[in-house]
Amino acid sequence: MNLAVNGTAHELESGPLTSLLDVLREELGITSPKAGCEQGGCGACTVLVDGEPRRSCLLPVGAVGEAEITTVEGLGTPENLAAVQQAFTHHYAAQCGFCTSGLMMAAHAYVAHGGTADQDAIAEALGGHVCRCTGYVKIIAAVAAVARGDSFDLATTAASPGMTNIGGVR
Amino acid sequence: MAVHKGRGFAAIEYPTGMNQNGDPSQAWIKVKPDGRIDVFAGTSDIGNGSKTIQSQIVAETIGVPYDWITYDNSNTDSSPVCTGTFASRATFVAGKAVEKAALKVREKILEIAGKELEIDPGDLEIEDGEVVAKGAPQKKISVPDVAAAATWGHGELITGAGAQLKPYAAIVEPETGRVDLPPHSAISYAACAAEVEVDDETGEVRVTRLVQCYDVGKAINPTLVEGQIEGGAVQGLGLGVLESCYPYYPSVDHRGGEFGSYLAPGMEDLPQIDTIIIENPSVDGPYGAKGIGEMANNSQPPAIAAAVYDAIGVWVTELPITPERVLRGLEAKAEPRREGKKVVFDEELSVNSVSNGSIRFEVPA
Amino acid sequence: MKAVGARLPRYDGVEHVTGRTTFVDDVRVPGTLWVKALRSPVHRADITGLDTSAAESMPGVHAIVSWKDVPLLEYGHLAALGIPADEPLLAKDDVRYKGQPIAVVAAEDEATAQAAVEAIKLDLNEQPALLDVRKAFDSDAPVIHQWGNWYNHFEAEMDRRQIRKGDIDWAFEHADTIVQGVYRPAAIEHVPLETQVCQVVPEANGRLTIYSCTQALYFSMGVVAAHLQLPLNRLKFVGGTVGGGFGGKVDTATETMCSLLALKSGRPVKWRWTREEEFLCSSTRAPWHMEIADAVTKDGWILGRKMLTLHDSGAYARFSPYGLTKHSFHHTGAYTIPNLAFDGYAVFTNRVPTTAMRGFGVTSISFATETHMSRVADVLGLDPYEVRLKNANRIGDTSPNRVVYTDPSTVPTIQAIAEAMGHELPADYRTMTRHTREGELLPEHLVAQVGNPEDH
Amino acid sequence: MASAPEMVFPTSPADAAAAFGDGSGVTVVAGGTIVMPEISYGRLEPAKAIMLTQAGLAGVTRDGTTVTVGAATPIAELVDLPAPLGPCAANIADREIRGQATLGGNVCAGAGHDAPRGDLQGALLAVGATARSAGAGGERSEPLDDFLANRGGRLLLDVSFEEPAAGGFAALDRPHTHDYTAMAVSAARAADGTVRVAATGAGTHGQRLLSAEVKADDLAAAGDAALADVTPHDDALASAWYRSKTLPVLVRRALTQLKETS
Repeated sequence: MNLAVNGTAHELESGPLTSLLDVLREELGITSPKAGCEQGGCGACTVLVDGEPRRSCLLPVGAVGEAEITTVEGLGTPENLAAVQQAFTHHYAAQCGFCTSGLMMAAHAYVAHGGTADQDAIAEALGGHVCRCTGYVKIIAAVAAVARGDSFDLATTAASPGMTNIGGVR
Repeated sequence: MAVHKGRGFAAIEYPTGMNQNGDPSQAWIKVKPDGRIDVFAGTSDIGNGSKTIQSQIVAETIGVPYDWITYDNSNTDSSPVCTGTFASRATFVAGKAVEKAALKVREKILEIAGKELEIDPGDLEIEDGEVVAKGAPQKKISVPDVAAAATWGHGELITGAGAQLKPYAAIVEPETGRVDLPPHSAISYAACAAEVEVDDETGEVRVTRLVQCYDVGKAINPTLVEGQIEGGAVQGLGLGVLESCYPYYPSVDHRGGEFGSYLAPGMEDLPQIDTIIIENPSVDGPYGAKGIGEMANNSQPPAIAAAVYDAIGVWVTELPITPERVLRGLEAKAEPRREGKKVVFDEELSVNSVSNGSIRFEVPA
Repeated sequence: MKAVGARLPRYDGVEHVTGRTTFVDDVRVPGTLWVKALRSPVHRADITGLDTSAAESMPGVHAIVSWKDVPLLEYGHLAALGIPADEPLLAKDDVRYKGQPIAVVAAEDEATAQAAVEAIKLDLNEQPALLDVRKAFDSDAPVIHQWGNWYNHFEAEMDRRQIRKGDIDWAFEHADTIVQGVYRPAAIEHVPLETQVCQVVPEANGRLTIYSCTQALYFSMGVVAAHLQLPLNRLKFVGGTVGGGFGGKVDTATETMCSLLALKSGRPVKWRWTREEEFLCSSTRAPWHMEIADAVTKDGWILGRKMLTLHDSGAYARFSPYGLTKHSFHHTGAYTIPNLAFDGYAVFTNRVPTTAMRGFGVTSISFATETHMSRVADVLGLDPYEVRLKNANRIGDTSPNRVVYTDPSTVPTIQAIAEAMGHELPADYRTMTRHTREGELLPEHLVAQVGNPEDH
Repeated sequence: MASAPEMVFPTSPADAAAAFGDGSGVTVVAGGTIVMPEISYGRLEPAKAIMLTQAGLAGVTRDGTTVTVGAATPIAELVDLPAPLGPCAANIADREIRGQATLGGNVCAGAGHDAPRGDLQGALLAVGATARSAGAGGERSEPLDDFLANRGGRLLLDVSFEEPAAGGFAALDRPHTHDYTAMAVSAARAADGTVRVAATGAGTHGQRLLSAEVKADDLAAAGDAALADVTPHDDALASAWYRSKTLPVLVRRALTQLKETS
């Protein structure tokens, strides 16, 4: 069996009922997708299958066929971050970082498919992803910023909407 | 069908550092020959951002750019003791240890720079990676040059260690709870208003808005403070209306073993969140900071409970405020028992109703 | 440029967004064995037989560890705070919660490890479980713990955490109204996206390298060293990068068992809990049962508070006595109440032991006291902001432990929310400060409790 | 360790049916969303697995007013169908899962781990769908109620139904990650005026609410009557008590939509 990941073809030893997640992490050593639940419930393992976000823990590798797999490793490099990676940095959308890969892949696909900066639309598209750290506010802000086509200053981070500092008082 | 809107309010406090203290953190710092700074601390970064915050504290304290700092918390061979990342202590206690270590490094840099510039170290300051004579800015030497001089010229290692420990506050009178020392480092404060919508036919509660105010002492990194507050708000929402390990507590039946049967909040639950920051500096936190990581999920549940009451006139005092509890409350329309000056709610939940009498909650009238 | 106060990017931000942050599960060590646990299938039982021989002889099984293999079976994680040990690392004579580990297996792969777990012969004599903290004190309740059904090793061997301040009888006598209520927040899961995970590598020099997701490297190292009876220089904890914790990873849930398996097998071992194990077997935030009676005046002063707390600790003590103590210290919330009588019990039940979670010990009391505060205001027909501002703690007031508050911000935080919500406050409430009480804010019943901020 | 399973990749419905045989010892894999966690958790070790990805069983086709949906059609392709099917499909899990999970998996789903599964069953019952399946005795078409009652040993090939004249869908809604729906009610009026009402989450699988159908013109009466048709249960999401309290509400809401869309 063969598998194309981030533009590279791999000959696989794993059987066809092995989850794509297991193949990526354990056989190919591509560790950005995380085994958050292996039940399809959290989205930490989401990768792109021909550009569509899919839970790699739910996908038997035998069902992938000729489709091209994209993981975070295929998005951008530290020197040349993709827009979604820049946005997650500038908007502080990653705290512990464990859900981040899956969310970025879903966000990347959302914007590539013409998704808008509308909060409800983002939540509808990405709503199956669990993040326990951020409360989602800054994730939504990051995705909206990519959808708007913002450019990002990576030397600093953005304030959340609805934030006021009234300094020391009484 | 009717959807009822309600507002509720709560105000809370929370201590920083382990209760009764006695929880040390230590740090040590060394300077490379080109002036770059290596920080070693044992504080786990669980997403809270302690690598970032402690690096900022070191950069500020020594007077060098943030990107000169490397921060290593990766193992117990190189890192000294940190009791851990809990008790809202990673900024407050561990950050203080790092600050103390950085002060020693700063002192050593000034000492070497003083020798190089032939100026009393007390007349020097460090700004943005340069040691400058106070009032004579043309007299200066860069921190990299100081580090090189220390290494190759003076045969010295610029290093510093620091530790923070508040002594253990013993309970000296167990009958009354009296302690011999303050059992906390600083106390942080917060308040929260919640707005909800309650469907009186299904009992579903939707939290539509949370307005919160936190006294953080000093926001060492305002963006990270926001991250704690927003993350906490959504966990508080989970506590308030969604999450339970035992849906039929105290029964252990029907525990959810997967996402989908354990209800963690998702993006579609997100209410509008407005946050107000107050900075009343603490006495002993680094740069006046207080710890607010934990308290960030404490104010929402009572604010939501009050908002539900405001909406439908029912007090739900068992969490989470599930649709079932709302419907049962609407059905019962329970009034408190009034007897003399007593107003007694929730009698059916009390030990006085459930225990066979071995434990009672006696209230003098 | 100033570093403190600046919106600088995360130190590890680029690692996170490039997927290159190395979590424990991302560490790759050749020759690693997989670990699985035999866990109790019931809530409470006596163990009458444990036979691992068939499982040990299965091909691909390299080591099985049960209670016999642990040098120090019971170690109290908070022994330093005077909380004695009560929980065996692996169950010995009995099991007290469903999911309690009894034996752990290291094998060539996950499926073999699971098959070996299923081949362990376990004989149980099931016993009635205690699940309701309110029934733990009853004479007909099953006794489920060696210390009885509640923790009895507080200072002076007291069986409860007790706070007494002022004159509680005076307060209830002089109250216009007494408001009573019961508050019961639920057990919840921490739900870090990274489940409990550990990799242990036995090194050639006799040391163990322990890749850990602990929130507390030195704390967990101390726990492992104690159970294994080894000096700290035999252990190297590698970690510090954790995929979410929220308190649950203060537990040293996997490191000790993996270390024993690595020592016994001589091979690297790895244990990653499934999400199902995380949900069903990992420790939780505790459920609490709290009863409050407040003695109040018709104009909204809280003269006194009587309170009973039953902290559902689960099957073993772990950090629960600590959490209950912290809870008791904060049972007046952000207010000054001069007359107090608090009794709290850390009660054992046959559920998964509870542990620290964000807001440990105080999340419960904040819910109870603040919901109660809203109720008090409602019963009295007063404004909930004004009642709070009136009773708010101020500089110089004293806590339940008689510690003087030096920098409380209750007043400004409440005022800020009132303003943001457009909640109209009377002029004297709008201009109140957190400073030392005087005038109308220092009624007779609060005079005696005022302390000197300079003392602290 | 179990030996590697025999894998079959049929390329036509007939191949799939042949490979399935009488279904004994066969694990059918389409979207994988139900099967894969069981395999990953070691609870299912298939001896023989049939992968339906290339079996020609995916797609929505229309013949006049008759709609046929292949068993391997992703649920995402159903969300634009008229009510109750479209809204029901849109309410399942989240967008990624809907792209992966299939109609066949959903219709054939057994009870979940303490949460209901098979949301589409209710909507399909309401539109009077026919199930075409293969298995022992060959291919057969039957009303979905009959298929659901006796689906062991059958490979669902497709479902077909007449487009309803009007439809309604109402569900209990507590949004959270990875949404299972505690209970939902679908209602549809056929072209000939027949009203069907069905529920999921009120029993072990989707079921018609015949007593409610009889009283469909009287919303309140229909809602209350529905209780006679179900035996609600406790699970991790909701108690039997709560389901009994809210089933009439959902029936009323679904029938209200039916009226409004007529």
